[in-house]
Amino acid sequence: MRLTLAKALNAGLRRALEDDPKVLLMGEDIGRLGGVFRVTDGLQKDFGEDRVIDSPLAESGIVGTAVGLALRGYRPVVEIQFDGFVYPAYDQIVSQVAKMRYRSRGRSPMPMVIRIPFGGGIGAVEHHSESPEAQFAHTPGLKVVACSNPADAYWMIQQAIASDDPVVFLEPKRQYHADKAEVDEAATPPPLFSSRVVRAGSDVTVLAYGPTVRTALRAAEAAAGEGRSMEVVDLRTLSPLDLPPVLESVRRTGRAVVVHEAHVNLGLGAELAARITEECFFSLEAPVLRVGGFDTPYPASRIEEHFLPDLDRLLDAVDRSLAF
Amino acid sequence: MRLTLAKALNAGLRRALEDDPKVLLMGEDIGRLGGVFRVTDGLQKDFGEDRVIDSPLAESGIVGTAVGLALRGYRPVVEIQFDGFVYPAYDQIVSQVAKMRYRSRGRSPMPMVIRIPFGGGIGAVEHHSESPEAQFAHTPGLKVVACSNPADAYWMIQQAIASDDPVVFLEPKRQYHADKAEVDEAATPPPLFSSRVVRAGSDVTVLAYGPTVRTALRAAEAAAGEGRSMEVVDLRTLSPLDLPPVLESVRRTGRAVVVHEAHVNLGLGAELAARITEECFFSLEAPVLRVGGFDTPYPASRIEEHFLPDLDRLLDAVDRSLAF
Amino acid sequence: MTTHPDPAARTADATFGPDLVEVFGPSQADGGPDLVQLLTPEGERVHHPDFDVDLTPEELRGLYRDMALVRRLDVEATALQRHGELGLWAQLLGQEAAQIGCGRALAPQDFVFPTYREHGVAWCRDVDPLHLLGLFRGVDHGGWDPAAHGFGLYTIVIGAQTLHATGYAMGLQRDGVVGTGDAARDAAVIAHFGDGASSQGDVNEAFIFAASYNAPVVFFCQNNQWAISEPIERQTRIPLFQRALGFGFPGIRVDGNDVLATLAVTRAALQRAREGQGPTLIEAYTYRMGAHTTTDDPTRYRLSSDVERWKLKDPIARLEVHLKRNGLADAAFFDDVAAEADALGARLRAGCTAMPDPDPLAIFEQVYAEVPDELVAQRDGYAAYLDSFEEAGR
Amino acid sequence: MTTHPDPAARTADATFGPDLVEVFGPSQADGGPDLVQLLTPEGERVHHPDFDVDLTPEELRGLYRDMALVRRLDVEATALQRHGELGLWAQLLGQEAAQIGCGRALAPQDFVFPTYREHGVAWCRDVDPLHLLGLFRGVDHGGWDPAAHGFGLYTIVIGAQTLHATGYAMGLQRDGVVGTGDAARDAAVIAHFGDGASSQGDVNEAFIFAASYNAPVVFFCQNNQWAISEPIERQTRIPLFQRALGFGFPGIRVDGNDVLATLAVTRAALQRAREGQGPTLIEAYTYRMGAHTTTDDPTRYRLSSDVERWKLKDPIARLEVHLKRNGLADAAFFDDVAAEADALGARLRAGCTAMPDPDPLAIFEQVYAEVPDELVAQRDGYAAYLDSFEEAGR
Ligand SMILES: Cc1ncc(C[n+]2csc(CCOP(=O)(O)OP(=O)(O)O)c2C)c(N)n1
Ligand SMILES: Cc1ncc(C[n+]2csc(CCOP(=O)(O)OP(=O)(O)O)c2C)c(N)n1
Ligand SMILES: [Mg+2]
Ligand SMILES: [Mg+2]
Repeated sequence: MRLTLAKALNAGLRRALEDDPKVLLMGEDIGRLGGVFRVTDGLQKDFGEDRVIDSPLAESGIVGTAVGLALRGYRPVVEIQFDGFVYPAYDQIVSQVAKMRYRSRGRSPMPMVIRIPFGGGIGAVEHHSESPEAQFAHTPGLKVVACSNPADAYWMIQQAIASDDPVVFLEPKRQYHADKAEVDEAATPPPLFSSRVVRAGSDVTVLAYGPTVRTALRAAEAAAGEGRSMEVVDLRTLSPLDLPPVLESVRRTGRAVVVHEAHVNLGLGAELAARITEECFFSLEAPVLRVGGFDTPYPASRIEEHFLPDLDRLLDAVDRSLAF
Repeated sequence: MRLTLAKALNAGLRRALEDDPKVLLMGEDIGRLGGVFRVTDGLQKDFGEDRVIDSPLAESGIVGTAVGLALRGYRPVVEIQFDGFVYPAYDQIVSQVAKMRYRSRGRSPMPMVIRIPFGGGIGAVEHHSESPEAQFAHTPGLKVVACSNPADAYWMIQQAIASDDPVVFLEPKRQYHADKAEVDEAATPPPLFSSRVVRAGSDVTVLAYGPTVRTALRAAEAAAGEGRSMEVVDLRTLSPLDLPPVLESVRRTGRAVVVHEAHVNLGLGAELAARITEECFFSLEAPVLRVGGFDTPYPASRIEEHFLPDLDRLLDAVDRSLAF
Repeated sequence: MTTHPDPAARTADATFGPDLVEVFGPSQADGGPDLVQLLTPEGERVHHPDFDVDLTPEELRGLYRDMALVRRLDVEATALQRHGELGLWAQLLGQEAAQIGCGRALAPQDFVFPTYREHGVAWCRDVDPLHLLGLFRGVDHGGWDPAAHGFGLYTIVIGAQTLHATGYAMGLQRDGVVGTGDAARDAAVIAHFGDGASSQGDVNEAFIFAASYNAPVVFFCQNNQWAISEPIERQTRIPLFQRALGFGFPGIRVDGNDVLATLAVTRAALQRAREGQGPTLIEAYTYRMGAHTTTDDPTRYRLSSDVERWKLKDPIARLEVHLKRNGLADAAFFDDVAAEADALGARLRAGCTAMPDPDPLAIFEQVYAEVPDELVAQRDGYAAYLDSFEEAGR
Repeated sequence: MTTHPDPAARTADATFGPDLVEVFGPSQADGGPDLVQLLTPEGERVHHPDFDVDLTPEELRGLYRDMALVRRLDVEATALQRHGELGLWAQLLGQEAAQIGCGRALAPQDFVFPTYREHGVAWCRDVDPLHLLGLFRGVDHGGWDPAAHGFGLYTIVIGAQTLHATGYAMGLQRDGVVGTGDAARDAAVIAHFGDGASSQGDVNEAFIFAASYNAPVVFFCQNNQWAISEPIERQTRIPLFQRALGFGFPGIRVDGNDVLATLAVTRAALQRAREGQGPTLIEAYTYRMGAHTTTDDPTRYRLSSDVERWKLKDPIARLEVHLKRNGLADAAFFDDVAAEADALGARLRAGCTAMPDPDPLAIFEQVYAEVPDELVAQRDGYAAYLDSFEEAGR
């Protein structure tokens, strides 16, 4: 079936609800309305108010009660309406969700998925375009993944729900209703915590995830026209990182550029740069370069395209890397 | 005068309260009790309940009302009782405090200091030994500093209060009541957002801040005995970074090791490694190595010394760097 | 061996008092007996034992004009969004009386902390509506000067501003401008929030801090019955104004579609605050006639018959009837207001479409008071990068 | 030009009702008229119109024994801390009745979410006190199995557990074990928290969620008058149990130094919850006789005369008097309990000092169900590093 990313997530959630009666969805406006992005459209109607739960307007409350439900044996899938609204729940996420297994010596597992539509580029008002992934990836006990296309979305959401670890699940909101892609329900998906080379190349390795995968692929296309061969890796998993395919690629190309929407300072690119340099020190022809959101708050939407790393800024970095 | 770090902070806060009637202290138990670490001892008695404010037990409430007080022209200095309790206030800090100047186009400055006793090694129970600095350093609009000794503590707290930007002020709680040091009230302190070489050396540059400065100095002492010359930089400012002295040092030594208690993954060391590699690519003899808290939750205190980077683990990294 | 009490044992007469839903009524009860009302939906002036206002015909006309103009503002903005000139718009349709009644109760020295929907209050604080449009257009995060207007920036993270309001009110106390008896000096703060927001921790913490310090703040909740798609019952099972009870300060429910009652109640609550008597919670019982925002589709979750029912309580219509029936305004007045609204509409359309995009380098401005070198470098780097395109384009 | 209403104009008769502090009394009023009490400080059995318990002498002796033993546990732990065997200890001294009364009201299928001070409730849930010591010694974050005991891990971040409790209660609803009428099946949850915790957003959100879903959860607040150095007045100006009013569910104040009253009230509230009647807030009015924790110095912020006054209300003494005066227990019983306490003390001392430090590599265990390669590498690296010392040491 050909689906948009939002519809693919919807199908994946539906299948998870069907497969396991312990799976519950929770969040603001996810029931009757089907979520502000319609990702949960129709699910409350089909699975009832006890499994698709419209919550009071309080993110800490949502995540905190989800912790309790998980302790009772449920597998809550929480929707945070927009990235910027995850912070009221931050304490519950980093001090409770992330640590529950550890502190209980494994007796209290915390199988929870926290879905966050993330990233910018939709012309939204403040707090609707954030990229909070680094903060969660820095937190041991959490796993963090980002999908970039409908097929991955369909499988990854199911795999995240099936995971016995808490997973922060990032959805590139800008692509919810963008192009459809084929989703093969009979396929065997790759493991959740794996990265994937989505375009082979030989001159430079570009590491992307979520919304920037598409940017990277387009840049690679453009660069190919000018005789530069970019390999593109869709990281998919941000914590843990799946380094082997990354390192293998960088050892081959000798060059790496990381691209994400999050602020460059202490963004995922920092960790990737540090690790790649550590592991491939003698293979590197250039330092790992980073392209990302500037180290400023997210700006007003009329100039957000300047804030967001685009094809040109990525190619510029690729050029700088090649020129080293 | 010779003061402990806690007493130096107390003296610095006292002077700030004296110098500017708009300075207020807020927090849990900071008044009558003088704070659980006695950093604010005696200040409520001398400056009154209107300026040294015991608050209800709610961190978001404390920071959120401090925002309002700042909007009214006050300069609130907020105490978070322990690092692990800053997260309930996380939303107010990253979405409000950090962004207020930006979103108001400079009309609503946010001169606020958020004091956080941080780091481990005091044999405490859960949530009392965290190192949350990377999360704040990743947030544009905030500045983040860490003091490591009484004299710096005395001056840096006053400078942070005088700053028109919001400053997350990290205090190495393990050293509150450790050795006294001379604090010269007549001295001219270096600028707040500056790093400092605290021990000169030539073989490898060690970057430390807060509690690990002392570890680094001791390691340097030990290494000197074995003929290895370590240069130690006390970063002091974590956001912004003060890179020039760091880069100058690394260009000289060709090697850098970063040491902090925070988890290695996406800790400050990641950013430093990325930046140093970018700026000193051809001077580096080895990749920047990182020594830090492991990528696990903070463990039970009986084994915390294994979690915390100590002299041996630092020296081990120095050896690995030199062996590259 | 000792025996432990049987946990299943139960005392027949154990009672925790009556069911509070029976005592207070359900949250969504239509207004309820506690509703303060001074002007019925039919435009009839009624009296209330505790609250009243005594307004001149001119003042009444002024309130009508305010409401009519902000409704026009809202209609224009909605249209501008439909035409792609705004990224989004949060409509106030139906909430004009709540906002104008509240806004006109303010003294110049008071300070307002709005949500993202208080266009009517902004109006009363002389904030140019073009600034509101600018925000939703995406040219900035709010172009007005909060201090100059006594009106804070719009706050989108639900509830955060209620704490700011409480802190600001604590600042007023420290500045000695509460309870001095000098009407030109004593000041208070209004914190706006919605029915949905009442569930946020921050809002409840604001209640606690305000009560603890007896801060001069009025919590003004526009209960428009919906938090996007979630009805008020999801947030509370008893009327929302009763929430204040448990925090030890008064709560009151006013007909939010009645500009006179809202004015009377807000004025009194503000005065209480200015006099040093502490916080009050006002629940302005109203209805969101439009969608949550222009991206919302309320037909998915509510009945059009509900909307129809509320149309009969329209806040502007009832004042219009009152003015006409009592000969307080003539046709010329209504014509004037209509003309003024047309002029406003034209000004907004022209002003909005003419609004330039910000300079891309504005991204780097006002992040800090003292700008770090690293950020200067980022800015300069980007400026040079942009220049390189211009040069290439030549 | 239109005129706007004069903001300073004020209606003389505006009233927001009586001052709630006058209605409800101040927060710190000594117990107050609403206090449910069944056993006076003098050991006299009194009756209450709504709550009562009918216990056998054996059951009464059981409650005495529980309290005496947990007090001993507390004394031993405090001493062990002084001797450097524990990093910290949070004393329950004075709160024995609140905790035992509550703990003995629980059914096996109920679930408890404690703070860090519920040693008495842990006792009732058969959690080995050595596990509590282990936590404060720093060998782990809680060595018991929450599911096996129906007793969650201690929670230190204030208030967080009240949401977990509410969520767990929502799980009970989904499991169909609420309101079935089967006493062995219907279950409820208790959320513990302190007076200080009542100010946290999470606790208030828990009230909202519990009310909204009518979840079977009892919020059990031990108001011991202090949050470290901050008195109850800083958190609320009216009695804390009234907080529930505004959320639409019942609140009740019980004499937390009276084990019978606490048992009666908690039992009834749990039963309400099990039957599907929703949440209740219990304020157990008590006093923290000791320091906040062993690192605290209460002489800095409170009067010893207050402590002396509360000594007269000691929860154990009053039950002892009652038992003795009514011939419900003989000297042999008290001797037995004393001997049992001595044995407990000895066991705790021996057990605590014998507790080995964990394996350093435990740092890496149970971070994840599925351990990432990177973490395995960190672990292996550290293991090798440790081995290198051993080898060097050989
Ligand atoms: C913390 C947070 N969570 C979620 C949202 C998304 N959101 C925006 S408005 C809204 C509903 C608000 O309802 P209410 O408080 O009743 O105000 P109204 O919009 O009805 O005026 C939600 C959930 C947000 N802005 N902030
Ligand atoms: C979120 C958070 N903030 C601060 C603290 C530090 N702290 C520990 S106990 C305590 C006081 C708690 O008072 P109360 O709720 O009355 O419980 P009690 O200790 O009296 O039993 C504080 C402030 C904490 N543990 N968690
Ligand atoms: Mg609403
Ligand atoms: Mg207490």
